[in-house]
Amino acid sequence: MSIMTSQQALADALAIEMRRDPSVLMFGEGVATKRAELLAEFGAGRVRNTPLAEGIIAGTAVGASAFGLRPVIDLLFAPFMCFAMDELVNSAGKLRFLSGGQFSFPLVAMAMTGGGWGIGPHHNHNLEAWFAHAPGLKVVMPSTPADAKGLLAAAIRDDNPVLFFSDIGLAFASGEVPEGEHCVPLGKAALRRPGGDVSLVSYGKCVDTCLAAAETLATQGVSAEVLDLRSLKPLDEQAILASVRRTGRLVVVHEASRTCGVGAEVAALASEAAFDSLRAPPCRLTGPDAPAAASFPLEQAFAPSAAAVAAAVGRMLEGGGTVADAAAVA
Amino acid sequence: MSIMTSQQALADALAIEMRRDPSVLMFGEGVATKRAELLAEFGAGRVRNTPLAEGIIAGTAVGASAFGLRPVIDLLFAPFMCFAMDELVNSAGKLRFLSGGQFSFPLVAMAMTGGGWGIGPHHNHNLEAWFAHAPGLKVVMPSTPADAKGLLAAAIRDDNPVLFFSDIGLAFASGEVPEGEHCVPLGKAALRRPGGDVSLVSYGKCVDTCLAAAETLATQGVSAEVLDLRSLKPLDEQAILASVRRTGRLVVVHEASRTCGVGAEVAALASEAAFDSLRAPPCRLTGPDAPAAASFPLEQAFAPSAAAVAAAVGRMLEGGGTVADAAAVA
Amino acid sequence: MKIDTDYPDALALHEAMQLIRSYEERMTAIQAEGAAAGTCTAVGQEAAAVGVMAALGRDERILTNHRSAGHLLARGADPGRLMAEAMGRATGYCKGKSGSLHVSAAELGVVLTSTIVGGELSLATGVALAHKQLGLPGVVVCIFGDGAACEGVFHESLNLAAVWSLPILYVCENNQWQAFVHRRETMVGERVAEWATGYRIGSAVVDGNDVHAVRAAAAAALAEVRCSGRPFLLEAETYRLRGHFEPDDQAYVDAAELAAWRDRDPLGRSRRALLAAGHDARALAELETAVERRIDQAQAFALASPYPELAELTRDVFA
Amino acid sequence: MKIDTDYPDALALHEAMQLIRSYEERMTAIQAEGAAAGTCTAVGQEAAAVGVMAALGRDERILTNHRSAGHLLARGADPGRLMAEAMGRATGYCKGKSGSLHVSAAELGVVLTSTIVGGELSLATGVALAHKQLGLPGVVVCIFGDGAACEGVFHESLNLAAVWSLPILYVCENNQWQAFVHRRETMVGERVAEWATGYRIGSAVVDGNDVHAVRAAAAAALAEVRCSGRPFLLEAETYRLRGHFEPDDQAYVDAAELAAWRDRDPLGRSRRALLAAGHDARALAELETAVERRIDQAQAFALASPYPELAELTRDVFA
Ligand SMILES: Cc1ncc(C[n+]2csc(CCOP(=O)(O)OP(=O)(O)O)c2C)c(N)n1
Ligand SMILES: Cc1ncc(C[n+]2csc(CCOP(=O)(O)OP(=O)(O)O)c2C)c(N)n1
Ligand SMILES: [Mg+2]
Ligand SMILES: [Mg+2]
Repeated sequence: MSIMTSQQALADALAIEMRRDPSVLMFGEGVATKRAELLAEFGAGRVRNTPLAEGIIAGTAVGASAFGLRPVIDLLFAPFMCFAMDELVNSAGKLRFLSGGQFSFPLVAMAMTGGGWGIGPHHNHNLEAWFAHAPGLKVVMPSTPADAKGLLAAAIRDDNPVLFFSDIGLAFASGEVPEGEHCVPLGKAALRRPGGDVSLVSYGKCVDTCLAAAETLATQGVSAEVLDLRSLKPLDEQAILASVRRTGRLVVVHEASRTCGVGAEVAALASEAAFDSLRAPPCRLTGPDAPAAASFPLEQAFAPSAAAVAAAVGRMLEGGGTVADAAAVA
Repeated sequence: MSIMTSQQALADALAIEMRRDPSVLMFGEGVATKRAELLAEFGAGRVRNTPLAEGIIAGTAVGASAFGLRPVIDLLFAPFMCFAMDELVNSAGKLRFLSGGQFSFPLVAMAMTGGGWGIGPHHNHNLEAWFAHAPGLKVVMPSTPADAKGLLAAAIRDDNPVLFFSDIGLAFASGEVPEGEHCVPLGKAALRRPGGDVSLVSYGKCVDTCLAAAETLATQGVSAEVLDLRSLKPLDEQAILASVRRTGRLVVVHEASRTCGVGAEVAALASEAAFDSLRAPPCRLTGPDAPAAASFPLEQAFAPSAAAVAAAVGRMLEGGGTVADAAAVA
Repeated sequence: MKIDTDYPDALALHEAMQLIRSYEERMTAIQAEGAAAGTCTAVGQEAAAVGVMAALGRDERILTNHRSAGHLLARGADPGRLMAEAMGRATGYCKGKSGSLHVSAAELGVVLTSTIVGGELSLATGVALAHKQLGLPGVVVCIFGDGAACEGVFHESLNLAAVWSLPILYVCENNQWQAFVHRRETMVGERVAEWATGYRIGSAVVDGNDVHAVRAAAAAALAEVRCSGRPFLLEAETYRLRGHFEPDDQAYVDAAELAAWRDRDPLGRSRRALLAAGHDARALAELETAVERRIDQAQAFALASPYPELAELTRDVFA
Repeated sequence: MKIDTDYPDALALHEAMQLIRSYEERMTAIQAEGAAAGTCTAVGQEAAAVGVMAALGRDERILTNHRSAGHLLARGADPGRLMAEAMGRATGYCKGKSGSLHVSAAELGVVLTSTIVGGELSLATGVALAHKQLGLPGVVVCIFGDGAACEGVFHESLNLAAVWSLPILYVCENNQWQAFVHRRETMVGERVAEWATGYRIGSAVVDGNDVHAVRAAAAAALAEVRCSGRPFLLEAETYRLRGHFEPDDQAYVDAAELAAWRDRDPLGRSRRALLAAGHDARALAELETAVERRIDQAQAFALASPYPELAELTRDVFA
């Protein structure tokens, strides 16, 4: 184990995987500049700067992945993916099916997402639910440096296109990371804190929010379980359902907008498949259905706070009325 | 009233709104060719063919709408919107907020969606949930020719960007349409059939599926209510909740993929805000999380059938076990 | 499946064009009867398809678009499996999942076909990068239309191919139409090849209705790409004689323009040239009959083929 | 708010450049103290901004990008409100929602600013269409970088503007950098203006560090657009003397190249020219002091301004 930030953990995974498999290469705007150590070790063929053109960066990755390469592309910030939707969704997501299985697309598309930088909604927009909704793509979003490393390694080794989102708010948070090769399987959630009274289901930096809320709740005698999804697709439905069946209460927490977000999927799933276990209505705490302002206090208020999570759980346990309405603003 | 198809109803609305308001104009690939009657009446300035380039078609609409025009653009088929996501999402959806309200974007972006043509997932992919998840956009999808006319007129008059999806499967279905000016307010669902035992909530061509299922169920003594959402954003939450509170049972039906679809939103909403009324777990019947094959029988099997809806309701009323699992395949 | 690269003489080229013509006319008839979904034909563009394919070697990888039956057949595709695909049958090249619009056939080197216009342009750079990086033989041939050249990804693709020196032969089939819009409504210049200059990419324009001219130009262009390792753009000037997508009454098409291009129909020209070169009219008629018989067999094969089973709905989504 | 279009003499142009320089250096200091989010400066590019703005009339509508403080200030923006915006304060041009990267100010005709690179190119055609269709006065000026020219939407925008004859003056500030990538890694040619030819769009290249040359070239280009009603592309060759986004150590920048361009710093050149023309060094120093005082006041205003209230989280989303 060593202590590193998520940024460092990602760099570690990239170096290890590129060493391990010569078909792995990485490109994107500024990749060769910003990852000088990879360039030095693996050369200009495998670590490339590109023109500023997300569409062809993604398209090139799709084409290359079908013929023996395993590209990792950096699309920088999630909203820039809007220029690469055709390549990611219509090509990477559909061409395997459309060709009757003739081709596979082992590629990883990385992007940063979420608040923390104060530079507004053209850089900060959580789009992960789009890719979970589209067929043929896997989607991950780690909450710890160890998972950043392990999920990126697993994503690179996976034979499918994987969208890899890094929460900006976690870029410089550090944690223990296993040395050497380290994979975290795609599709497996992590139980971050066991508890019996309520399941706090989350991903990305909101996992920390839930852990903080759980601390607060513990002081109030409430035992909150915190489940970190890590993979948004495939979604670890069994882990979600097992937790909800255990606690009987569900709060889903994320920064992304509410409507048709991952929280909607989790809440729908739980109410469909763990209905009889639910002792209270499920509750979503999410960012508002609004762009994320640059202004610092607005950005801070966008994602649900630990206090809001704890308060929602409090209301839920009191059992009074509909939790969702009260929580909808957060 | 006169009888017309949805296609004709849309043409009717376009002509009436263009007559009414000289700032309305329409452009897109083949628009001037395919809408020769509009071209003849309103001239080449207001009815325009464009180069084959969805990004600039949408971007041009965004820019024009901020300065006195009310553009209607035809992006043809929903998957082609993948080339216009930046313009629709980052510009149309965010620039009002980002500018602190300095600009508004009264534009309509039309696209066909869904199965019925047998030409595969590069033409057939239901993406409406993406736009419901993104901020600042309205989303509508009519199920009748009258609503096609009325919602298009309302969308054109609305001061916000509206995504207007037409279900391919309904293009040639005809129905009664009010003559002259006709608006259907955005954000209002329509109760297509009242009933007391279960709420079938749907939109687009799946409304017909639900109506057919309701017929079948009626013969079995089950009274199904059919709610047609029409607007996916704003979503008529009151109508959904009122219906679920009345019947105590919810089945959401759509062709779009399951994960993070509109059905997830509706099911989550109902379980959050009408939990105490629910007498059975809510249930989603949706298209699979897969691209839509061209092959006719596969395309037919993609969207939920009336038989599947009736069967899901049957199981729900029997109360046996988890409905969702059994229904997940449909 | 054998890849067709061997077109020994003018008669072989003519036969290949005839096969495409017969295949597409049959498909429109089948479509008209309701036995297949709508489809895009390239009637009138056979010389461009056959001329290019006849210039390629076995190792070339080809990306094409929605109007691709000609490319596939000229590359050696089995008309039966192609028709089966167009009819959504399990015996088709893509198990019936693709239908007529996105047929890929890895065994023929016809790969990653997209019916998103411009898709081929966004994918070709990646295939070429793999060729270059892994030292694979063959160059990448990317066939696209004048309409695709208006999509932004055209600019991105050519620019990246130039900057990274990727071995791509871009082939623009400029058939003057982009669905229901004439090319002159979508660009100021007359030729897509003008745009290549900005990327310092070599280009050539060829009479796309003359199969020999296309073959020669494609061979020269291919040699250029092989030798320089850099992209090249070949533009074939041709015309879409039928509508965009069957059925299509072509009411929007200028009758005089259509008539002028009908006179330049590549099959008519090829036939006249063969007769002038001393070929026997009866032999040509027999060739046509033989081709029709192959198409009959193809149709019979396709019609006798089963539809995919419903489990295919969710198969092949993930590896 | 008064739109600045009146730059009577060389001193006025110099002062405008000085204002931008002082503003941006102050912003980097504020950022370094942690009192503002990261920001993009255009230090070294002041002549391009001032030269273009000095050529425009009151009715022009301007679209710009993330590196826009210079354009806004030269157009007459209040440094206080601009700084307030960059610090996310309610008194900023966009109520603090935009921050430094997407500031629009309708009252100045600086509209629809996008920090999606290429956003300005995709929106400009629409603004110009409205101008044309509704007979609004003024032409549309679209300022973008060499990086934006690599996005596909550049191709789509110029092509549509050419086909529809839209009154757009495209101004490419070619500052040799695209974030952390040098321009020469992203295109084969030396100049973005080469690409205009393919659309039959007129173009000119100007020394972007010479404010008088830029003003003259922009005035000529504008006259051309006004008179022809068609687009024109003006490329200003310049250099980004600071990093991409503060803070940035520029470790990746070639020292010799940077030094060479520092010698061509537009402010230095302007100062030398003024002195050579007989202006007094002390008067210039006083001008600089006066500008610094304006920036002090701006900073004080911004710091004293409140943050937006939390209700702004969901305000302005829908009309
Ligand atoms: C992105 C996208 N936009 C629009 C279409 C609809 N469409 C299919 S073919 C076509 C015309 C394409 O023109 P061109 O590239 O010249 O090829 P051609 O059909 O002439 O062979 C159009 C508009 C599409 N399939 N994809
Ligand atoms: C679509 C998109 N991709 C990437 C970025 C990140 N980014 C911001 S500025 C910039 C460089 C832009 O270069 P250029 O257009 O030359 O403008 P300059 O910054 O040099 O003024 C990049 C890559 C972005 N904001 N938008
Ligand atoms: Mg064409
Ligand atoms: Mg630049």
